[in-house]
Amino acid sequence: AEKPKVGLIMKSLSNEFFKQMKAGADKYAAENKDKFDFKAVGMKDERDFASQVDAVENFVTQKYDIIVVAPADSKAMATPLAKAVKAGVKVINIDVPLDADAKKKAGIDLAFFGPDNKEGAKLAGDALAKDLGPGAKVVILEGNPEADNAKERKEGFMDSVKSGKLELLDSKTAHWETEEANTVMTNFLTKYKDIQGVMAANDSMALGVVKALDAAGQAGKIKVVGFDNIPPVQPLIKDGKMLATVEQYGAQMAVMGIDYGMRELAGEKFTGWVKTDVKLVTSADLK
Amino acid sequence: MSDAADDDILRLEGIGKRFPGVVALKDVSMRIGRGKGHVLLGENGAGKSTLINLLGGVFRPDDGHILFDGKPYHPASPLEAFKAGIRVIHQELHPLSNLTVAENLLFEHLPRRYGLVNYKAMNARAAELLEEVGLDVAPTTLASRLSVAQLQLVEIAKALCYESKLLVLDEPTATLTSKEVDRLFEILKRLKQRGVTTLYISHRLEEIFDVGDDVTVLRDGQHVITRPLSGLEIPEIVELMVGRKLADHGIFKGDSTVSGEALGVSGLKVTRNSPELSFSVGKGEIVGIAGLVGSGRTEAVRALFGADLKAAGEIRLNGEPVEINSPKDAVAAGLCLATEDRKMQGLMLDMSCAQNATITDLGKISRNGLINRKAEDDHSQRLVRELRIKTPSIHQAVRTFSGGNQQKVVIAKWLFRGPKVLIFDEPTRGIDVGAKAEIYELLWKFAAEGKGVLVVSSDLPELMGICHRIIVFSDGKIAGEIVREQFDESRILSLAYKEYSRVRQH
Amino acid sequence: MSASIEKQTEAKEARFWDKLIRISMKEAGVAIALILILAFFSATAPYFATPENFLKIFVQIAINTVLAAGMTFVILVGGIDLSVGSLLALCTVIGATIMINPAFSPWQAIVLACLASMGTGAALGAVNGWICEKWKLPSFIVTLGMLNVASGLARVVSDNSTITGLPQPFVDFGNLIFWGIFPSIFMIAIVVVLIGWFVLRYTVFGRFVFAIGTNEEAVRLSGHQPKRYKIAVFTISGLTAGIAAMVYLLRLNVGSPVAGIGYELNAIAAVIIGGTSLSGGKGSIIGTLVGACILQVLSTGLQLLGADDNIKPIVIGAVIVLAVILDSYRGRLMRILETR
Amino acid sequence: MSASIEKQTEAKEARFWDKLIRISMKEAGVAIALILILAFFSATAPYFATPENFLKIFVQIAINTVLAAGMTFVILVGGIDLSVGSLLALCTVIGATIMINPAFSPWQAIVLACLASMGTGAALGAVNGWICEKWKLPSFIVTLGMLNVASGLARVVSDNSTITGLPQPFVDFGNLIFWGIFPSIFMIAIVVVLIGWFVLRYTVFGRFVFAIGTNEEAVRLSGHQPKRYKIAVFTISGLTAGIAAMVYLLRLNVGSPVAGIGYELNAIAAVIIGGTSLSGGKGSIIGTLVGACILQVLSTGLQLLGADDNIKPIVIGAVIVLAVILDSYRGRLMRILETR
Ligand SMILES: Nc1ncnc2c1ncn2[C@@H]1O[C@H](COP(=O)(O)OP(=O)(O)OP(=O)(O)O)[C@@H](O)[C@H]1O
Ligand SMILES: Nc1ncnc2c1ncn2[C@@H]1O[C@H](COP(=O)(O)OP(=O)(O)OP(=O)(O)O)[C@@H](O)[C@H]1O
Ligand SMILES: [Mg+2]
Ligand SMILES: [Mg+2]
Repeated sequence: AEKPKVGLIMKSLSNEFFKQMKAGADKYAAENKDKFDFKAVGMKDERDFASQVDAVENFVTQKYDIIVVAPADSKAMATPLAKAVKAGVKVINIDVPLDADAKKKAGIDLAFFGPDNKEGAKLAGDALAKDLGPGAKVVILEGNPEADNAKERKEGFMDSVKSGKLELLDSKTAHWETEEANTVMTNFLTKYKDIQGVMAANDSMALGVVKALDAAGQAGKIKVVGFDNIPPVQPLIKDGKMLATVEQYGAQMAVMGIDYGMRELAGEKFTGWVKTDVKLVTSADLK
Repeated sequence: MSDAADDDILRLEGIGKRFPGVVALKDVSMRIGRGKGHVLLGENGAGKSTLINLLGGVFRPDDGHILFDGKPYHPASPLEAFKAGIRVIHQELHPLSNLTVAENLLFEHLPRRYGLVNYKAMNARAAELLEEVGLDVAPTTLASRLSVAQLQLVEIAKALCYESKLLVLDEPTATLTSKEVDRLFEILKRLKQRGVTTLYISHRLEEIFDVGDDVTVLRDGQHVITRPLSGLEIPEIVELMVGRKLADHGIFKGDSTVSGEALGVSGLKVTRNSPELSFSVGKGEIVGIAGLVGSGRTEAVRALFGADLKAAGEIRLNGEPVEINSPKDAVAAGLCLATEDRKMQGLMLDMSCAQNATITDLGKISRNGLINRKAEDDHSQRLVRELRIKTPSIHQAVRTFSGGNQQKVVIAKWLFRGPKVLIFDEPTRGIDVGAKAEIYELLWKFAAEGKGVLVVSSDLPELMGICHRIIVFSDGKIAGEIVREQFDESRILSLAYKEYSRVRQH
Repeated sequence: MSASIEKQTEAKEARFWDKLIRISMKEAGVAIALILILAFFSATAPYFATPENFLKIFVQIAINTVLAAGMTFVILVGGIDLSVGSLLALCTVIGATIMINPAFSPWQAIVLACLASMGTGAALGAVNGWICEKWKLPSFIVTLGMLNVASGLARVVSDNSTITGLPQPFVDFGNLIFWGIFPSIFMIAIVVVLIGWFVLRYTVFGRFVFAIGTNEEAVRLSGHQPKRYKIAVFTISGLTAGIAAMVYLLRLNVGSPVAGIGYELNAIAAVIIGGTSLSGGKGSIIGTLVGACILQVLSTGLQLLGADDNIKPIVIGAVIVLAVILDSYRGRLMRILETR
Repeated sequence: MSASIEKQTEAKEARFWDKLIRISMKEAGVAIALILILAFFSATAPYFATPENFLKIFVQIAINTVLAAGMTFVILVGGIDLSVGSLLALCTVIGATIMINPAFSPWQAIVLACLASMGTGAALGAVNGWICEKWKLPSFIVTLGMLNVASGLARVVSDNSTITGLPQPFVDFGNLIFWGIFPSIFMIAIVVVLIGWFVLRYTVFGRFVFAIGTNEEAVRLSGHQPKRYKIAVFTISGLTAGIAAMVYLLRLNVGSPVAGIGYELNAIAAVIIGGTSLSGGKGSIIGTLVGACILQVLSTGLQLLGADDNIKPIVIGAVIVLAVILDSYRGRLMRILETR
């Protein structure tokens, strides 16, 4: 029989997290060349889920057996993935869970293999709360306001604010971008003279935040937490310019997705949420 | 009172119009008799076109009021002018170049059925109109393929297709040759019989007697006189226009000695299949090119200048062969070309007079790539003075200049460059008598300096007045050459028709 | 005698071919580039030359085609409309919000949503046109303003969330396939293109669009008001954005405030690749359709070929430019054909 | 007698004011809109009218100003350059890659990186111009192609990762502040603008830029080669993209393949708000600077005011349009002043 074909659909490849995911998946595929064929695709703009739908359709056209997908939109991707399922493709949902309602409406019941973004954000938020103590004043930099993981991360941060009795000064989006985060943070610094901590919903924004603090001579004094653990933030954490970030093991997630896909192909069936790890990364971890 | 209203179709009272930096019209009062052919004259910039634009609803007057057909008339748009019964053929052409000739002709009211264009009716009607003005192109030709003169004919045909009470023609004959002019006058006569009043503007003073009953002269935006044409002579009219006596410009002053060849052209082919053209211009010689509309004169000089790619041909300057593949080569070699279409090809309308005049040789007014404003101003000041360009300031945008003054700016820019051979395509198009005389003087001056001058013109009397020699084009070929001693209008015309009649015979 | 008849027929045939070539070149000269691209992928990309694949390309092409059809009008009068992408987003969320409103029956909801979506698009398009004309402003900046405004409105209306749960008849219609290969949304796009083509070619309004793009002043001097037509043209562009929003909902079954990001550039690219001149007055909507096809076929073909994600934009960028380069030779070819 | 002298002085003074108003209106008429916006935020937004805030706005403005300065040249000749954003991205990753190369000493690396970044920008800009001119293609589509190509190249060069760890002297220079209020990168931007202004106003090259934008054919028939100047203009735009990339690195200390997304529209908006005409031939680079200020002041001011994220784009879009509407009245005012 022919080898099964596995397709991995990610969001934007210029997002470090997906870059790591792709690297891990590619490596795994190379090691298992005899077991399956593999192809990974990313989008140009992670908000453009229409092109993710294109990618799903193209994999179906090419008669792929397994599609592992990190949905760009939890609701919108349900219908096209349901079509793929109906076409006989095994669909594995990783990274961001499809919306439960949408799944039900589309008539599919897919398991989800991925991290809990809210929990991860809370890890980072709690670390900040612990470092600063109750009553500390913090700001949040959100991701794209419509993105599911951005919403979850914000919720996680908000939980920490509540449980750690922090005072939230402001929360604004910087659309996951370094330059915009830099601008937004700079303006926060103008507006609020006593910021003690910053929670950034991803590390690209954290980079912009740290630079803004650097320019204001506040780096290290105002504590910053991020998310994703991309390589460029590691030296910042080591230097104490950032307090912590969150690792969500993108590479592992993809490999796991592929594995579970192969198992479904072999006849197994999964449901529910198979949680993958999230871990707080601090300077202690980087030594 | 009611009598007067009956006699006059149009009355202007105290009309004034100002533009930034210029008073175009000041307290102009005049009347136009019903059913008359009325001629409006004036130097370049006298305000004729402005007056007409007020009538046509393009601008609104600042002061005064207008009575048309006994009723107050204040058109806010061209549409209102049409509705009142006034049609205008503007001096500047406004072709819809991506549309067909038929669509251009009938654009004011496209034949339609349920909002759809009735192409059949449109093309049929257009064919009639074209026939009427004697323009031999298919109604479905794209307007972009027509020459300026052909577009002018389209413009005339356009005005004919609707009934009007007052037809205004702003220099309709500037680019036409006698064949088309005769045709136009016939049409005007017919309209007159139908009771249409015409207001006619021209700088070709010989022709106004054929179309006019009355004449009005404007000078510097002010009304000078309105009177019947009969009994007036050209010199008198000229004096009224310019406000002083003018030396007779008809006297040939090309007494320079012609020696050697300034420009030589042999075997010039515009396209691969077009006939070969060979001719030469001597040093100190003015050579005219005559021909009918569309006879290929413009094409030939453009190809010669490198403005369009030529298919073949050798060009010599002062006996030396030169390679010309672009205007840059031509200018570098010492040629210049004042194009037929000054607006689109000659001028940067939104830039100042000074900037236009100096564009041909920025090296002269700059050092190390930096522009020396003072040198620029001095040079252009001098050119404005020499050519008597009428402008409040050399920093005025040439868009606001009258047609004649724009033409002078085109000449100024080539004068600034100082070429060895000058080619002028319709140099006096739209230029008033005074300025014409000045331009002729300039041409003769160039010749006297030993330069070669090549003049393309549709105005045959003009060519006969200024040239040493005339080359006649017919259907893209050189039909013949005539030297000054043998100049004769009918002979030149028969040469110009030569190739066309031969085509007919076949 | 017979020889001369033969010659005549020959000449007629030659003329017929000339004419055919000329017309097809004029209406869709860039089709040559499309054919080359199709041939290339058919030969190299697995699964490319299959009916299922074409069906998918037809689906994928619909939204951009509808947007680009409206954009053709705007570009023909010498304008540009940068707001269509975010108008689409706004219309999807408005349409979807209405459709999921339980107060209406499914059919009521669908009709209302269509009307609201197209109405919103047309109204905001008219606002674009009106502002441009009222103050004589460049459409680039006015529609750039509208881009921001509409995208903000879309976020406000949807409260930043994706709206799902469209009525079943609507979803079913979106899944409909005619004659086994033409999806319903493609049919909508084709109808829009055909109407656009008809309007541009046969109606008085169409003549005005070309005339204004060629020489607005001349139109004014002919006693017309270019203003009205220009406002109408922006309204059309807004209307097609509304229609495209419906197509989007039919295809993806979700309304989203981030739908349509960057679609304006895609639509403009389709129009220009299709041979319409940015300075107005010249072009054809059939060309636009071909342009949209080129863009989508390229992207799908490259993915089927398994091109690297990083390389893809490089190839797409290069091919866009190559297509218009190729198209520039068509102009020369036509000139040669005509001077023969 | 004395009355007449008085009158004369009065007239002179009046003329002086007229002239002053006219010149300032011509060079940067939209400054009125900027002043209104500044006044509004100073009155309403906390901390807006503080030196620190202006210092920050100066930082935030620099990148767009540099890009828009180059864009002004392109738009003045009647073109457009959509590729500047992704050229910036490409140049940041190339520059950053060179800077973190341990084979060079920090200073060597910095110099090399600057040269490479500006060289790459200029070279690809020249390619843009050359393609446009060689085949007479609209710059819109050529630079759209380049947008894709450069963004792909940026991904390939950086292997999709953010590059950090720039040499310390470089980072320090980026943090430098002159006279307590002007950040180094703002100074760079101002120098670029001043050079641009000087070139446009005082050099033969500048004269050609305006002349070509006004009537290219007339320039050609005057014996020049507009082609060369147009290629040069695109090269300048590419060069400023390279400089802007350096400014980006100085400001953020990271090179990224996703830097600069959408910057082209921002730069074009600054140019047009600044009063430069999209059809070429008219405009001023000082206006562009004011345009860039308007855009950034708006965005910062709104944040300080605490505006909602969803409302912000709506206000920004509306104010952009209002600014150009206001500017259109300047034209009328000038005409009135001049007909007096
Ligand atoms: N749109 C305008 N803006 C500014 N000034 C203008 C404008 N139109 C005309 N003028 C000025 O008004 C004056 C009258 O110009 P007009 O065109 O009426 O002259 P004309 O008599 O038709 O001359 P010509 O015989 O050369 O066509 C000129 O000084 C001209 O520069
Ligand atoms: N762009 C064009 N495309 C096709 N044919 C053209 C084009 N321009 C001119 N022609 C045709 O070429 C012929 C020669 O035109 P040209 O302008 O050289 O004539 P001309 O003798 O200068 O007459 P005119 O008095 O009209 O200037 C005309 O029949 C004209 O219709
Ligand atoms: Mg006139
Ligand atoms: Mg001619």
